[in-house]
Amino acid sequence: IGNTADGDGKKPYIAIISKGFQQQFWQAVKEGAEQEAEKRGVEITFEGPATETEVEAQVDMLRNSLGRDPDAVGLAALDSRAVEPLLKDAKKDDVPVIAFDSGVDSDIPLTTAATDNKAAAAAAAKHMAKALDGKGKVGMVVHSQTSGSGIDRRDGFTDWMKKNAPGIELLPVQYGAGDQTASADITKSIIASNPDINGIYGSNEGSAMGVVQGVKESGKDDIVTVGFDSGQGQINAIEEGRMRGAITQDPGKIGAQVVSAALKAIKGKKLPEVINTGYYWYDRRNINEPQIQDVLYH
Amino acid sequence: MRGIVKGFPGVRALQDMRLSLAGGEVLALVGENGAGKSTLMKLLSGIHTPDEGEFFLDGRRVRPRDPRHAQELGISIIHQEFNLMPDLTVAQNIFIGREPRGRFLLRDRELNSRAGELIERLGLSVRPEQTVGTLTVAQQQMVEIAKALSYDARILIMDEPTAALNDAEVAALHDLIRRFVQPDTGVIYVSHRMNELEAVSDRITVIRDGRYVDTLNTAEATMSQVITRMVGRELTTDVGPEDVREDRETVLNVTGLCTKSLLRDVNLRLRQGEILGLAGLMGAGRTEVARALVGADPVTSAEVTLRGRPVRVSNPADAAGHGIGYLSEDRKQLGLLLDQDVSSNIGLGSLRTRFQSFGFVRDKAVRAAARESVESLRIRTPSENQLVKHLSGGNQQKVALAKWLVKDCEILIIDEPTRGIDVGAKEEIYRLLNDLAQEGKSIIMVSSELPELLRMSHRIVVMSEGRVTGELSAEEATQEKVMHYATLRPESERADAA
Amino acid sequence: MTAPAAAAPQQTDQDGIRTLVQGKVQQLLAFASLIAIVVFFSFASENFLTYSNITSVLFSTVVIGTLAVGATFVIVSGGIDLSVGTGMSLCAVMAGVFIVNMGLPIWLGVLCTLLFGGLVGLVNGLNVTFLRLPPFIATLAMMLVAEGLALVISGSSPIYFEGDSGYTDISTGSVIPGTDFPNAVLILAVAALIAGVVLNRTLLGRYTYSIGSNEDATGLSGIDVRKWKIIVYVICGVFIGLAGVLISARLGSAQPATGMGYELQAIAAVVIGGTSLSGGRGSVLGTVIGALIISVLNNGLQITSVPQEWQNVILGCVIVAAVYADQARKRTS
Amino acid sequence: MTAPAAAAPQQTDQDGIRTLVQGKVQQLLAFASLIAIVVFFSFASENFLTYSNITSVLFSTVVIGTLAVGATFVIVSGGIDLSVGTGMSLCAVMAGVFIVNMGLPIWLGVLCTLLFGGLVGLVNGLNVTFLRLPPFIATLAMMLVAEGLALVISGSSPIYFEGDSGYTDISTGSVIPGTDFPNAVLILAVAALIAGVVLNRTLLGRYTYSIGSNEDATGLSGIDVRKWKIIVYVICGVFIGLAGVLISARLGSAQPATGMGYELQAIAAVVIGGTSLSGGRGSVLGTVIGALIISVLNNGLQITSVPQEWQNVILGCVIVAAVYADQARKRTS
Ligand SMILES: Nc1ncnc2c1ncn2[C@@H]1O[C@H](COP(=O)(O)OP(=O)(O)OP(=O)(O)O)[C@@H](O)[C@H]1O
Ligand SMILES: Nc1ncnc2c1ncn2[C@@H]1O[C@H](COP(=O)(O)OP(=O)(O)OP(=O)(O)O)[C@@H](O)[C@H]1O
Ligand SMILES: [Mg+2]
Ligand SMILES: [Mg+2]
Repeated sequence: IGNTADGDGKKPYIAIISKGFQQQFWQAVKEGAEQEAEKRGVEITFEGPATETEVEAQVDMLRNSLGRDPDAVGLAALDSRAVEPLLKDAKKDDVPVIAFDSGVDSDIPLTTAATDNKAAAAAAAKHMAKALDGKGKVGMVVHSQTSGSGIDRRDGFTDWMKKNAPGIELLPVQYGAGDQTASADITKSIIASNPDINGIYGSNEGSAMGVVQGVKESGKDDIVTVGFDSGQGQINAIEEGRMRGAITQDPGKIGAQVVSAALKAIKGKKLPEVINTGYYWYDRRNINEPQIQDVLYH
Repeated sequence: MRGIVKGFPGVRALQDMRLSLAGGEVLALVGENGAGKSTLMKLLSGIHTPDEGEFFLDGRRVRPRDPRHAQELGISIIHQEFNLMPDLTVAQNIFIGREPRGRFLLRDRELNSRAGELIERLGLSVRPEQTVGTLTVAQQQMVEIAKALSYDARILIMDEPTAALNDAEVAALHDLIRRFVQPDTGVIYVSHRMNELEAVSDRITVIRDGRYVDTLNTAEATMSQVITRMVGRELTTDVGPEDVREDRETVLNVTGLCTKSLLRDVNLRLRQGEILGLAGLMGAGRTEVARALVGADPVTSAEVTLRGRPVRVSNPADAAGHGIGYLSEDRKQLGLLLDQDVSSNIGLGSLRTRFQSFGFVRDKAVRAAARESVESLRIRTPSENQLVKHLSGGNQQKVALAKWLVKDCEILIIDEPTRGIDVGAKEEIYRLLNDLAQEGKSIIMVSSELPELLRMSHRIVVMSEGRVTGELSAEEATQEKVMHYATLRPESERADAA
Repeated sequence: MTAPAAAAPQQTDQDGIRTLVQGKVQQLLAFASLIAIVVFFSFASENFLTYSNITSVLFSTVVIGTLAVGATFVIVSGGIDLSVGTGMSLCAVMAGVFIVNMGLPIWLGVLCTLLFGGLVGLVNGLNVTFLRLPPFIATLAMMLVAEGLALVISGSSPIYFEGDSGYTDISTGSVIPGTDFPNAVLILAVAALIAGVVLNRTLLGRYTYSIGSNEDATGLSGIDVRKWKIIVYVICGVFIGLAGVLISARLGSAQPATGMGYELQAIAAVVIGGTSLSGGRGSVLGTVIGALIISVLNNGLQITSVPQEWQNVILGCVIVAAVYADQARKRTS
Repeated sequence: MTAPAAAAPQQTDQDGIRTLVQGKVQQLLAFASLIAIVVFFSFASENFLTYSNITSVLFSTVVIGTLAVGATFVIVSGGIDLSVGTGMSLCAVMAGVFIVNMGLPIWLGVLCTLLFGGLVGLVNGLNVTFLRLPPFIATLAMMLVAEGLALVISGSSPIYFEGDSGYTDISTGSVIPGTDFPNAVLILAVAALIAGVVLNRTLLGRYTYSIGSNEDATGLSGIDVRKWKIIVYVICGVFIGLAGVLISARLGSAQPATGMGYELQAIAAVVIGGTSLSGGRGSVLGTVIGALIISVLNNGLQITSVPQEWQNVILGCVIVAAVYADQARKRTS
């Protein structure tokens, strides 16, 4: 049944399950996928659970989308083990699976379009260290202590600092669930308990914006902030000098890659094992360069 | 009004009912429990709408749409079941809907002083800023009365206002009623206390099974005529206590019972097969004694022995374990599961002891027992599956009582057991209580109806202000003696009461 | 709120037969909302009424359904339990600790998890009865504590049930030969059946309704309200434990952070199923129907490819319509 | 639950003075839990009792506090409102639509947002009264609908209040010259004061308590219960709108996906503040204290660098202790 793609003139249909839906990042992935789909004449659906802790909800979504007889599936799994049985079902039905955002711990997906979050976080750490001349106190506001992206962006940051910047003291990690208000309040608590703090890192858009907000409200404008992701608020903050810079991935490209890889898979073409979608550091200096403008989303 | 018909699912509450109230008179409305009195009053006050029939006020046809409309028509009602907001104060309750206020804000000082005046005029023993939830049933009843009187109503409907009151308070209420009645106002007065009809009413309308039976002039009628019309047969009122020999075993002995709020050094002794009456005025502490005995309220000190063995009763479950049962005076809040059916209510207390096997409830047995009670107490209900909240007030009381009669208690403490129950059914209940005593069960009976206490008790203990002020045997007890002790002010440290 | 007849237990008897039939009809009518939704989606999408989608829907009901059945006891008794969601994660983590870390045999690990769930319920029950905390506060506190403990115990990362493929069979395996009908659904069915019988036919169930109807009156009838309330919370806790087992077996791992938000869905299922939050009324069957309504709606909206931002809007409206229709029918019948 | 004295409004009168003083002492004692926590953290960390940290605690109370004050009305009237969280996001988005997209002047945009919040409350009120839905269901549905609509209207991306730096001043600016004391805190203080007066001293407040205390009896006293209940939900809605303005002004943007979960925190603040979920009892002052307890705890635990996974565990335990102590004191006094 899996092959409605060719014969009967019906458009191929790709079901994409992401890790989230409401966040800017996932909206940008969705947009990239939709644009690519339009260009290539395929039909897609894009959905994801409300937060990155809702593993079971994602399993249900994957199950339901398999029920719609897709020609291919794009999946950013919250937990590889949890989707394993369903991936087997997909394989049985000859539905190709394209993984994205983070790898799926299984040999069923034909390829993975992802950013190396650890490396990206390390890059953020490098820029932070540079801004502080390799010494000072640095706080971290991370969006999740359990999700893959949260863990990678935390560990990538701390690992790099420990290895390369002995002069920098890392404060205990605080988690703000990616909520901007909560992250702002946490930032202010960190500043209050460490009045001599020099820099704060926010691990996704909500956390980064919260950090910027908290710093602003506490009036300590000399604290260096670096963040993750983009979004109008962050872009503004960088342009206004309230944020040193941030790492952005290229979500639009991820979305597009998922669709084109899926199409190739439907047509039976060979795919590389990993499609690296890259990450970019952007700050006040390079923000207006075309290749950066291309990857910023808002 | 005439031709009134009102039905509920499975029940025809009223059929071709009629009634007339002249200016300046007090019309008593009597009938058995479930006869339809309250339903009729609810129609008048706009809570229910009649299926058929019409009302006339001063010759004009009216139809009360809702309580507010009825108020506008000059109809004020005291419901049989309290309609009070327990979290609000007395003053707030009385003037609900008519709060004195300025442009934006309420004038609570004025509210309280107006309520204070009213309370003083009515001679109530409450303060305007007391929270109603902390009042006793009798006090709540007085608040209801105050609320109804505070409307400048032309027609005042009182549905069993005295069921929870003492003789003294009843007399005071009758006074109020007489003062209320003007040439252009009237009162409809529902009561099961036959002896007060003579004192307060001008005419008596009798209804039976939702139908109009007859109207008599109080001055010309005898009570037995009324009762015969009510129940449709002659009543024999011959039940009285059998003698209990002095040498019977003492089942329950209480010494030095004190509670934080009221009780001081209460001593009681209950013998096997005895009905012990507990008399006193409103707030004397009878209910507190009862609640303290079953552990419903904390006591500060007490020595309780059960058949000579000292026991500690720290909650009603303990009490039940010792075979002590307690019927509360407040059936709605503390006695019944209103949302559940008759049989669930009757079976509740004895599920564990009588109606289970291996943890499973034997529903057939429960229902059989419930049917038996429905029959013996003449509970008026379409079936034992009717929800209790759909029963008439008196029948609800019977259900509450039936729960304890079904449960085989050695000691039964019953607080106002016949509150709102009609004369006929009262006789049945007296008979049942007597039978229990004959079987050797012991009963403590709290009642505000002195005649009832005098008739039923082997011994009467009288309380005043939280102390026992006197004890009378059946032979020596008279209304006067009881009242003497009840009004005795124990040389109390008034200070610590304050 | 105004519907008397979803009331307490139904009886069978000559006299009671009319009431019984009425009761059944009304439950049937509550069921009707569910049927209407199912029929609608069957027309809307050919993929809806297929064997595999039906199993999908049932499977996705399992966790919420289990929690909701447990919460039914508490809610009928007039309480509430906000700790079912994070409590479930904590139990899942404990299952991981028992089976993976301590290496207990699966059956023993599961048993220990259920007992641990009971312990969570016991703490709730003690807080509600002896400390006399409002159930909302007591279980809110437990919700926070369980959320934290799940992270502490698991070290904030999932515990995988790798070697024990037998464990995942608890949810995803199938005892019905020749099918892939998930065991989890059968387990929920059996658990709900037992819960239904307990709530309807036993002393415990009767007291649960009584306490919910009028706690004071029940106490004055000589019933040890505290004891029974504690038992009710413990039962709910055991269901929390069961849900923890079922979800971790389904996912193949104990996810320490996944439970938050389930409590609201579970309570919603209970209330949609006709149980009154003020206690004294409700049924396990209603709860199961309520949970099914939620998961059928979720599934149907996803399968008919309604844009995700509209799904919640529609979900909200349909819930209003379904509950309203259910109540209106009850009022008129 | 058993404490009569958190009861309805207190009066001043010769006779009532004792009651009044008692009442105040008890409110003071509820306050005592808060003080105890503050004192503890002052010793635990020298950075706690600084001007800047105190302002940041107060600032972090604003949103939850505003929602909780609104929810107090609904809860005192015997209802519940689960839609305050996502409703707030929806209102924030609407503020963006009014001010950014439609270019209304700020004051008008804010006014429209408050009215829109009132509209959300109105729908809740109508569902509760005319459709006779249980408040839990009606507002749960609104929670879902608002969550969806916020995404739909905003196109799932934040709306930034770019040019209008005046808008963010609503929250982060300071009208007190020479300080940076945030306006948002003052706005909450004024709103809470007005709410307190309304609940204590006006007809509306009186009827709110009355309905929560005994809805039927209130109706039988000739009061139009439906009308007042609708007004109560509308008031709560206006506070939802205010919270939407305050949060979007603080963040400089309307975040469509941020509100879920706030409802539980708001209700928790109300209940910790001594308002009974069964209605009829409670106070705005209590709610504000409840909200402060939550945010002081959050801040204090963060500032003393308690590992985050333990923070919730401790938070849960402290809530139990605080509410228990509060109740025990009320019982004995
Ligand atoms: N809401 C209702 N639903 C069903 N039946 C009802 C309802 N209200 C009253 N009834 C029935 O109507 C009949 C008349 O009840 P009503 O309360 O008028 O009696 P009553 O004369 O006031 O009795 P009592 O002396 O016990 O107060 C009773 O049989 C009662 O069961
Ligand atoms: N929960 C309570 N809180 C405060 N005071 C109470 C409470 N219950 C009773 N009281 C007070 O205790 C006193 C004794 O009440 P109790 O009910 O024992 O009297 P009683 O003799 O049964 O009188 P009756 O029932 O006729 O009012 C009353 O003055 C009452 O105000
Ligand atoms: Mg009556
Ligand atoms: Mg009494």
